[in-house]
Amino acid sequence: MDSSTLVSVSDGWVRTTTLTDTATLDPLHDEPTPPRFRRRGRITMWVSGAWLLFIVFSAVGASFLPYVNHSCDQFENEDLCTTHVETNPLLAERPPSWALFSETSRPVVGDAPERFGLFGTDTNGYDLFSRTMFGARNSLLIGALSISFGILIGGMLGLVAGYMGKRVDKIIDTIMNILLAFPALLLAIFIVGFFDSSTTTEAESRSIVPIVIALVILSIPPIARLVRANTIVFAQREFVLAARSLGAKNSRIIMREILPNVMPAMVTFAITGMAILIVAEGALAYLGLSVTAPTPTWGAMIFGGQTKLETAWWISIMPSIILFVTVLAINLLGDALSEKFRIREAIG
Amino acid sequence: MKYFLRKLGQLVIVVFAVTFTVSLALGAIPYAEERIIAAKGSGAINEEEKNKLLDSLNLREPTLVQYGYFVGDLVTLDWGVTLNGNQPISSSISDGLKISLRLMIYGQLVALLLAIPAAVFAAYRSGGLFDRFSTTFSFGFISTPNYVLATVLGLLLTVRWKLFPAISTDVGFFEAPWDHFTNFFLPTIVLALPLAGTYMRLLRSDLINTLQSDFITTARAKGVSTPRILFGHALRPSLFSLVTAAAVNVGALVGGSVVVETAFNLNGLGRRTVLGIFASEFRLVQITVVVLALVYVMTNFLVDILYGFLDPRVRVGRLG
Amino acid sequence: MSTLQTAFRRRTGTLLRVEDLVTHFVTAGGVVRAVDGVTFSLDHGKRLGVVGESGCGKTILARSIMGLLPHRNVIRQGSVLFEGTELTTMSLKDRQKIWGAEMAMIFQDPMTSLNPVMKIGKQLAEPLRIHLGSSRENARAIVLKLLEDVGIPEPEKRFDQYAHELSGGMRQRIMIAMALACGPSVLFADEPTTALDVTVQAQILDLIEDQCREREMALVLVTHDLGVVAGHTDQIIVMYAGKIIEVAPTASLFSKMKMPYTEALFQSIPKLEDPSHTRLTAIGGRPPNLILPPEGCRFSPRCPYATDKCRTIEPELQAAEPDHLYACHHPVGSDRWSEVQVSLGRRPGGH
Amino acid sequence: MAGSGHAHLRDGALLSVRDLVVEFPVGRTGLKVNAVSGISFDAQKGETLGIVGESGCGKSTTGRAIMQIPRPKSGDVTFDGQSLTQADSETIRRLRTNIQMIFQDPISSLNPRRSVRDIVLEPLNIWSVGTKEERLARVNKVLEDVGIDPAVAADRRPYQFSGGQCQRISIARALVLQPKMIICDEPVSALDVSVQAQVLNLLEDLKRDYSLTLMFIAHDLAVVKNISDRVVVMYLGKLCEIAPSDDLYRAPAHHYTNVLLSSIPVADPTVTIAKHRAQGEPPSPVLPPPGCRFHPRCPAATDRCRTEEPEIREVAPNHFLACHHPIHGGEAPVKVRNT
Repeated sequence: MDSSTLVSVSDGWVRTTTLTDTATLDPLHDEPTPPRFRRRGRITMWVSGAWLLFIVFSAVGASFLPYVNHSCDQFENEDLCTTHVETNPLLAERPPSWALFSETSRPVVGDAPERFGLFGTDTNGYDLFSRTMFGARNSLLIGALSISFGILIGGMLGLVAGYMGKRVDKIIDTIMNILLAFPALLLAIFIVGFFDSSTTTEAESRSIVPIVIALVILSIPPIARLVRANTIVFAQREFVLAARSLGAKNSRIIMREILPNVMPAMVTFAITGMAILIVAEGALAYLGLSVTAPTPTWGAMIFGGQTKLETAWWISIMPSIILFVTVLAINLLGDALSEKFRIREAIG
Repeated sequence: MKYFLRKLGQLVIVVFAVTFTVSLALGAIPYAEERIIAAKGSGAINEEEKNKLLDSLNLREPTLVQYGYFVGDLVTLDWGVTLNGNQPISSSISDGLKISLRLMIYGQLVALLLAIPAAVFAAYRSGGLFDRFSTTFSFGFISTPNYVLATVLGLLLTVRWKLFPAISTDVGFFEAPWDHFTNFFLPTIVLALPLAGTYMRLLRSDLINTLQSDFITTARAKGVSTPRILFGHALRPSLFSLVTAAAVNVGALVGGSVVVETAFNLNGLGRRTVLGIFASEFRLVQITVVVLALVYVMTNFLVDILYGFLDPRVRVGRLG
Repeated sequence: MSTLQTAFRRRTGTLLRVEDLVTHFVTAGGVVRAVDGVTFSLDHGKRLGVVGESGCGKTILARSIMGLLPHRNVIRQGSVLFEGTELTTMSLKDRQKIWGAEMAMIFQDPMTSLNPVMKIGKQLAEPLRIHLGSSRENARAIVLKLLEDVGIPEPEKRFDQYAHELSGGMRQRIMIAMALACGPSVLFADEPTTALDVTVQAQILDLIEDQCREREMALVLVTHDLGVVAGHTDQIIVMYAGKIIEVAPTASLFSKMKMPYTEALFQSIPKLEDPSHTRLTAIGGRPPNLILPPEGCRFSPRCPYATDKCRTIEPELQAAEPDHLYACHHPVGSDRWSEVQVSLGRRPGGH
Repeated sequence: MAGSGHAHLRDGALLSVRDLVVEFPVGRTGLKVNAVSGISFDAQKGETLGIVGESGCGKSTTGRAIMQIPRPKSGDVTFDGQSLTQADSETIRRLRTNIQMIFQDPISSLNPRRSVRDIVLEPLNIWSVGTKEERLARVNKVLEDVGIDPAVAADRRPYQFSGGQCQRISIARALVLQPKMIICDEPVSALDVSVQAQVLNLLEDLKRDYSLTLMFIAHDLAVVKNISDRVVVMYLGKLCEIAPSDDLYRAPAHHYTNVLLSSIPVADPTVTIAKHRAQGEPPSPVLPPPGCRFHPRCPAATDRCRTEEPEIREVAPNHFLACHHPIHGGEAPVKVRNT
């Protein structure tokens, strides 16, 4: 065959660039994205990634990382040593050491410092920084577990509904509609309350299981819908038809032809979904319905400090900031990834 | 018309499924009877009263009969009274709904008023200074959980600067406009900002797509001015996702403003339900959930009709 | 330039003069040289065809002349004189006064070129209301007349319909009516029939031709189809990789084509006169990347007659006849051309 | 013209389609698209059968219905002596490998997330053909045959190729199971003319080398004529005319064929074609006209055409037609050289 076709494959073809006449045109503004914008996107991506790495690392290693689990060397008085487990009434409600504008609301006793640590201390004298990192453990774990199961179940439902269509699609869609009709947070509250084995109000140590189940159920309908919509788009592409004419079975087509194409949307959604679920867990905790002692989650910490806003603002505000920054980082990362996939899609 | 009937059919199925699940949920709750009796004040009532109470809940009937009674009570508005305090459940729900609806409407309005102009301008100059500025802010808003926002605003505006009352009370607009404003301002903002962020991003990306379509080039080639292209030609076909999101949020807001209601001590429907769950007021919770589901389903039904107005193609069922 | 005045103006002489027009796009992959120095002129009432394969810059040329390009990441140089007025430096506000009134454009896909959520009548009336300040009733009357002119049955009924309720041909007729509304002096038709069926294509081309004649309107017909330009233009521009490589009156282009590319394009089309299974003469390779166009003649990598000279020195446009220009070192009929023809076993001369 | 009847069917054909009917529901409106309404045709071994018609005439649907994607509403498809319409789904899965398809959109035909090698290897993996080495060797051979250098291209993804090259890769995928027949559904209409010629030439070469039978579906009459031995003209789900391609173009007997031929713009300004224009546009296949489906647009329609559906009959040797009032002594649309 003509060799020039092959030559042009190998020599310097920057991506596709069979510039169709209309491809580069778009009337009121410009796309493809200008280089400057994309570089900026990459920086946010790295910064967000680094922050998340730091949080995950601290959360996982909270019990032995020196900067989380303070060694007691810095204090002459052993009593002043605070870790996540020990209460220290001497250190109760101390503002962060940098907060020189904020006065301590409790009298200073003995050689206890007036201000303490990066984040200050809470009512029990726990170091808030340590608490926040221990809290990250539960918050992140709940978020990650819930979104994983959500993606697994919702993704499967969406793939099947989108590919099979017709009656299967109708049934799944109706179930999702019914799930959506229940007010989300109330549904979660109900489920958590339902699994609460204690008969009345005494909240004993509640495990993360009911919370994860509630959040999974919340996350299924949107994931299923997203995956379904994407599946329909790809199921109509001719390579699926080609696969069928080659004798591929439905399961093979779903797994090999459609799933890899739906994956980017799923990954992006999983990331932003995790942010939403971490926030939702916080809301549950805020209402007193999440994991209880010994280690709290971010939501519980924020709620716990609520009554102290006037005297010790940091108890609520410091974990709020960490939660905000983490959620922001997750969202930015998700957006950067979807942008990346979108560009690749446009090329493909 | 067919489209209308089909949507109506879906509505009926969903309402049936919701009421059915809700009516049965009571039977599935562990120790439901004990909890109810405890809530009523266990020691204070005798066996006879207990039995009467439990009989009135139809817990011992077969499933379908239970459902029948439940629907019957729902339809005849025979909702009973709360276990604690003997307030009629209907008045408790309508009081709560009044507050929640107010919050929802204010929140949605503020969110849309912020989001639409910002999205249009950002899409028009996408990649420009305003776009980047507003995108950054919308990400900030989206990433702020409402309990965090409530805490921070509460600290600054009510605790530090005392601009607003720390605890909101439900004051009617016509009774005391200024108090009404100060009481609802913070809760509205806390609800609206994260919504506005979401709406802005949705509308912006849809608008960017619309602005790339051929019919916009056609409009330009006709000599249509830029504002007219943006608002006259591009906005309406770009509203789909926004309308969908707003509809989903109606449901989420009426019941899901629990957090905001808790933070500002507003006795809305969401807060009443949460307190109801804690207090084992199962009847109240059941009926509230049905009412909320109805609100959600109805708004979605209306939005489906609105789609037909937004895009005439939906009416023939090409997109629906 | 009031449109009413133009309606009575004598339409002769040069309407449009494009000089050394350059349109580049700055993309993430590099600068795309979509239009790279194009010069031509168009007289009042004449019909010009612009032909080339996809990606040759023909659509962008048309939009660049009108000024209908994105305002960022575009490099546009050169000059476009329309009735003696420079368009490239004109403000957006002033251009909007010309768009639709003096220059109109129709597009390839009538399915997507009409606003899906706006009634046909309103879309058609828009240019009248903007440019002529017509009242609602007045505009409606003109629109109904226009719909009749472009051969749409039951105009009253169409007025309140939406685009999706009409067939493809009907929509393209609507687009044409919309373009004609204010009586422009030039119509840019960008692949107006590519998305249509062949029987409908014939109807639409007839319609465009009739309307141009009736309204003494100039036409720029952009297409990839040599057949379409052959029957419907006075003059043809052949574009390749952002450049004009041949310009000639329609008749002489087909009878005396000079460019090997034009020749190859012509020969690669299957023809109805030829018996079944006639071997087609394909052009090897594919159109060049406009970010890194080949050195010398841009067609040289695919040209059977190319020599080292072609690969290094870019040929200038030269005149075969006063109105027939081409840009080639070894045009059809040259010694090199005959030599290669013989070696390929074809009979030199004629097609 | 709504051509019914079997006068044109031949014995011993490789593919035989009888009374094929395909219908789709229109959304949930209860209406249906009469995409294909009882057509019959056949293809002999080694033949190239062209199917031509405007959009919505059911030509692509016919191709897919032969593959049983989706299964037709009624009618018989027999391939190589075996009925596809009566086979169970597992048998169809196996039989499908004898007939392969290539599609219009070269980009959409290839999974963007797989490499070229993977794409062409997939059919062999599905059917576990040979050892891994044998499969790879076969993939390389087929890629070479369609003009793609496996060493350079096999690890790349579809977006790195132009439309013409993607179409070659699609052809390679269709060929790798060594089918007896390939259904080409508008394989060149998305390509530029220069590339279109390359692909048409390639198909001719491969047909010879792989002893294939081709079914070539397209809307471009000149392209169909160039590649086909026998051409079927379809209109609104029915057959109009079937004839050897040179005969059909020399002497069209059906008014629709005549209109089609005279509508093609000819790349020669000195030629004027007598303007046989159809009135209006093809009606919707949801509510096809009664009688001959072309009658509302036909210049020669009579009352008979409005009520009675014409049967397929032979008007000249091997030239079949469904029309009450054929063009007598059929002539090609008059082309006049001006000078």
